[in-house]
Amino acid sequence: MSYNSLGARVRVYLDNGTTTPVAREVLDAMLPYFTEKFGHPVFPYSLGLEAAEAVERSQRAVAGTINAKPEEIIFTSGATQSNDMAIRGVAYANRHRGRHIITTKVENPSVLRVCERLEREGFKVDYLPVDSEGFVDTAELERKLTEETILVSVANVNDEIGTIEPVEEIGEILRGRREKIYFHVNAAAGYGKVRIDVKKMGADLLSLSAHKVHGPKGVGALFVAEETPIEPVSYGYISLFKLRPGTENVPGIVGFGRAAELMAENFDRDVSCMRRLRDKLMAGLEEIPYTVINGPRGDKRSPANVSCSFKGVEGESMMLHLDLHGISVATGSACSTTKLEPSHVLTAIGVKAAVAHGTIRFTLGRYNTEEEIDYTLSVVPRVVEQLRRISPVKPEQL
Amino acid sequence: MSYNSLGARVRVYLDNGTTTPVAREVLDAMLPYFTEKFGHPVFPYSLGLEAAEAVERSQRAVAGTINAKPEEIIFTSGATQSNDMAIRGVAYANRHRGRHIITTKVENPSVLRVCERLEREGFKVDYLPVDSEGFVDTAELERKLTEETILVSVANVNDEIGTIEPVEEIGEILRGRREKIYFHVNAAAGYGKVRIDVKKMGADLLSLSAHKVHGPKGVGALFVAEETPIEPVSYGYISLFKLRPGTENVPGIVGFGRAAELMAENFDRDVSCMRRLRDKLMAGLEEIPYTVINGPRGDKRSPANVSCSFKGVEGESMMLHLDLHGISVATGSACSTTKLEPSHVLTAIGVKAAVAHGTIRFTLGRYNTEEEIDYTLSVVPRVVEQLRRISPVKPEQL
Amino acid sequence: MTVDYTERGMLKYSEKLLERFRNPKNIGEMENPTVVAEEGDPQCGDMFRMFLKIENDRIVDARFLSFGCAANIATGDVTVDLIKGKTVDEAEKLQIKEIAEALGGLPAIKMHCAVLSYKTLKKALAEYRKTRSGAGPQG
Amino acid sequence: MTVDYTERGMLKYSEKLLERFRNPKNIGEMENPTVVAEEGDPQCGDMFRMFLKIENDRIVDARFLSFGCAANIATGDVTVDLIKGKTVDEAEKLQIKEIAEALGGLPAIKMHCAVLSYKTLKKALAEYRKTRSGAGPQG
Ligand SMILES: Cc1ncc(COP(=O)(O)O)c(C=O)c1O
Ligand SMILES: Cc1ncc(COP(=O)(O)O)c(C=O)c1O
Repeated sequence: MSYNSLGARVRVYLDNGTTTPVAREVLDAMLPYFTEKFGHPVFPYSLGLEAAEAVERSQRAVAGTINAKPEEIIFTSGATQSNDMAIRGVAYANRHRGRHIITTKVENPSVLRVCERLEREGFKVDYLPVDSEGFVDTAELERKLTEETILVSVANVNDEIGTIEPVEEIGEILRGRREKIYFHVNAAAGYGKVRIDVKKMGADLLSLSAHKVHGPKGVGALFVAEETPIEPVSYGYISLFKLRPGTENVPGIVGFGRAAELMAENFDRDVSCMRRLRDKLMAGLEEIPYTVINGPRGDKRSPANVSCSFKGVEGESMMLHLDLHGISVATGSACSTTKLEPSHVLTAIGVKAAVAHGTIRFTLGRYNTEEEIDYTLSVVPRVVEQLRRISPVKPEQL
Repeated sequence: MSYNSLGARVRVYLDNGTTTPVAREVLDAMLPYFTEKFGHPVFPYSLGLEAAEAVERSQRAVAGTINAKPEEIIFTSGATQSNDMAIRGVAYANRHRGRHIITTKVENPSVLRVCERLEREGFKVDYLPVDSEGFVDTAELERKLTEETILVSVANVNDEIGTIEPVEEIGEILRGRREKIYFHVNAAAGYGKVRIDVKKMGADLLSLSAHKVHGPKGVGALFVAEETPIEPVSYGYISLFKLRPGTENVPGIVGFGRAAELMAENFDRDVSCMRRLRDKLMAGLEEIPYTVINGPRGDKRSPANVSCSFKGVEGESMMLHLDLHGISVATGSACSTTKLEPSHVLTAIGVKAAVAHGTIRFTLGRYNTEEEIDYTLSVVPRVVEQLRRISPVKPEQL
Repeated sequence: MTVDYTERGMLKYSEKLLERFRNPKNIGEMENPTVVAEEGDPQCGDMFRMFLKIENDRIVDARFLSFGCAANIATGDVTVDLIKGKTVDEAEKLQIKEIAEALGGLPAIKMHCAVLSYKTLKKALAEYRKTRSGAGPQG
Repeated sequence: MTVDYTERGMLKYSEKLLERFRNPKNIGEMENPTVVAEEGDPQCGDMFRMFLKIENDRIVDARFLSFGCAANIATGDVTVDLIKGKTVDEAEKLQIKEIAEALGGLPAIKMHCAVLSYKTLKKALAEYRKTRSGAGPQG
């Protein structure tokens, strides 16, 4: 709870897709590992073994939430590092078989930037189109597959517009091929929102991030199925599984483990609660004139995501005005980027640039309440109206 | 405090060179950033700005301890990542000018493994020899410099035997060259033990790790002097200074900042206290027959390091026996490695393999006390005697 | 959202700018302006409309509408403040950096907002000159 | 210290092994052993000396000395236990994996310790056979 700039003691955090507050239970689990159980997990004396056991407990906890084996979990500094390790690691290890990679136009920049890097290194990358709700075109995927294809990377949930992608179907398609094609799923936005089963998905690699599920920042995980050929992309001291060198962030990993357990324990309740709040928020926002919901509805949409374009309003101004009312949200406005281009995801689903600039993303977490949604719905229409009043752009013209 | 396996309530932690307990003040500084000030530092709403300001405060704090500018500090996941980013980053960015790198035989594996990687990629790396106390041969450095040399990497303090290397002299030599040769200093073991001034050293890059100075694990820093050409070695979302992508570990960074401040505030007291304990410990250990101190003495040795070889005794057994008495130390015994080779540092200073296997490293931190040293000195001789009694190897024969 | 912020702190606004954003003084339509000018494009995410009331070659009132970010609103507001009460000749001398300075500086990636409000002003003043010259000397 | 541990947990010993390490039962010199054998090399960081007292082809007592890690001490101790009271023929049948199993398993990188204690035993038994055959049948 903090005071907002209007002096009101309100804080409605609706940007859980960007990062989340650490759960009290998670912090409590972490605390001893800073000051008492502070050993280095590679050392076989008691303090070190205690730390190693804690890390292994977290491996088991995280593995349990995605139907993997504990040894298949490598802890990283976040999903960004997981994605880089997965995509470049598999690309390098399999380049002798082929240099073709397939991903989509709506991936997170942490995937796209790595793919662009690989293009500069001589790989060929195809970026699959999506439909107007953000669903990946699986028929196009089948057409693009060649003998040279070594890797497909798709997020199970789109972080901007909440589309739940047909990853199981994609896994099925890939399994049907004669040559092994590795399948990487970036599940940073989907973790805790949809059930994840690496076996059902046919995923060989899967990226997770703790700070999206009420765990700490600076910790992520990469699932690498046994026998997956993968090269390290960084080098140094102590290489765990020879892939991710450096002293492990033990308290962070313990926090991730606890966050994973809590996520699993509360999954059904959290998801149904988020879905209820999502639908309420979405319905309320749609009553504002000239407002468009981006992405699909119902079961095919992340229970945590509401993406909304308010025509005639600019997103950054909107975000900052909502902040003045104590409400934290994200914007897809280009005004916040160096490139000054609208979000690549909104562009991919066909939202016109002028509309995309007025996009706000509301994302829910475990701790949001109905009152917060009520409050938000009391504020947003006023802010939209206020900004439209000062705007030279008429919503009806967009 | 915990119970050791003998049931005694004693815990003497003398492995601060491996990792340290987080200082109470550091943990207190971090706590709000988990649950209240949990914003993402790239977002310009109040929660995000608050996080960004905290990160910048840490940048200033860390910069202040090494005479750098705040903008020259990049936070990483640890010194391992800092070393990889620095060495490969500068190597790749300057490969058009030359492909020759110089380092030493006694660097940390986090430097050596990166250099070996670069050798596989076509770079030529020279590993400078050291004398019997571990001092780098600067005359040999001068002889090895060529027109092709682009980078020199030397640790300011050796992490195994505590040798304080002549980095300022090396910086001076490099400054005297016509062509710019970049100078990287791995200061992970030297931070908080010797004064660091990147200007005086002539360092273009310098690596630090929080968990060696009572900060949290999973956070480090890389100093990169302005104008240093450097390429990223990892890719993804949100690239800070375009070098280190991924969500920043805000609480960890806050902790590092506070640890840096505490380190600076307590520097004189800590160093003189560690030096006193070091000398007391060293003197006491030397009274044990057939015991050799590795590395130099006095001002040229890290105040925190005592490296000792007990002839006729094997290090891992020694380490585990001391652990039973509640004393945590590290060993250079090969028995703890996959390679089954003695420490490369001990080999480089000419310690015979049979003696190297009996090496124990005691490393001090801010929180060690005189009583702990007294206790240690009451235990070690007994354990050495006990192990010598069961050993077929006679110390006098080594 | 997953826009590529290149650097943390890239969007750190000055207190002055935020104050202008929160409480712009000169925003809104104007009845019977002497000239109206528009610059920018909603496609690009920012647009200004500026209204000037000019009497005897002096800007007696000015207002603006903005579709844009916080920096956009604040630069528009301060630009209008800087020229109100000035003669057209004086207003023409306004420089982009004066706009940024009056806001206590602008983040590098937001300089284009100052440029846009400057261009809108220039367009309005040019428009005024054109109508004046068409109507012959006045006042 | 900066040895290259390849993996966390690589040195996790079983409770059985640690108990043997902490309280080995069979360690120490032996007065008047029938045979003594040595294997290993302090250069390589591990070495055994094994003493056997053999009466009527039966190992009535056995002890050992160890320069080595915890696994080394524990494998020596358990090897000696496994053959004590056995005949020489029975002792010869001992297998490396029995040693590891008796300790509740060994970390992969420590299997060489079981091999070393096995080799020391083999050497001692061979030595015994040699002296016996030299001295002619006895008992
Ligand atoms: C879909 C997706 N992938 C990757 C990331 C990056 O994760 P991290 O912040 O752990 O590096 C995010 C978070 O922004 C995300 O939403
Ligand atoms: C000299 C030296 N360099 C690098 C490292 C690695 O640092 P980190 O654990 O932060 O990756 C260490 C720590 O073991 C060290 O002592």
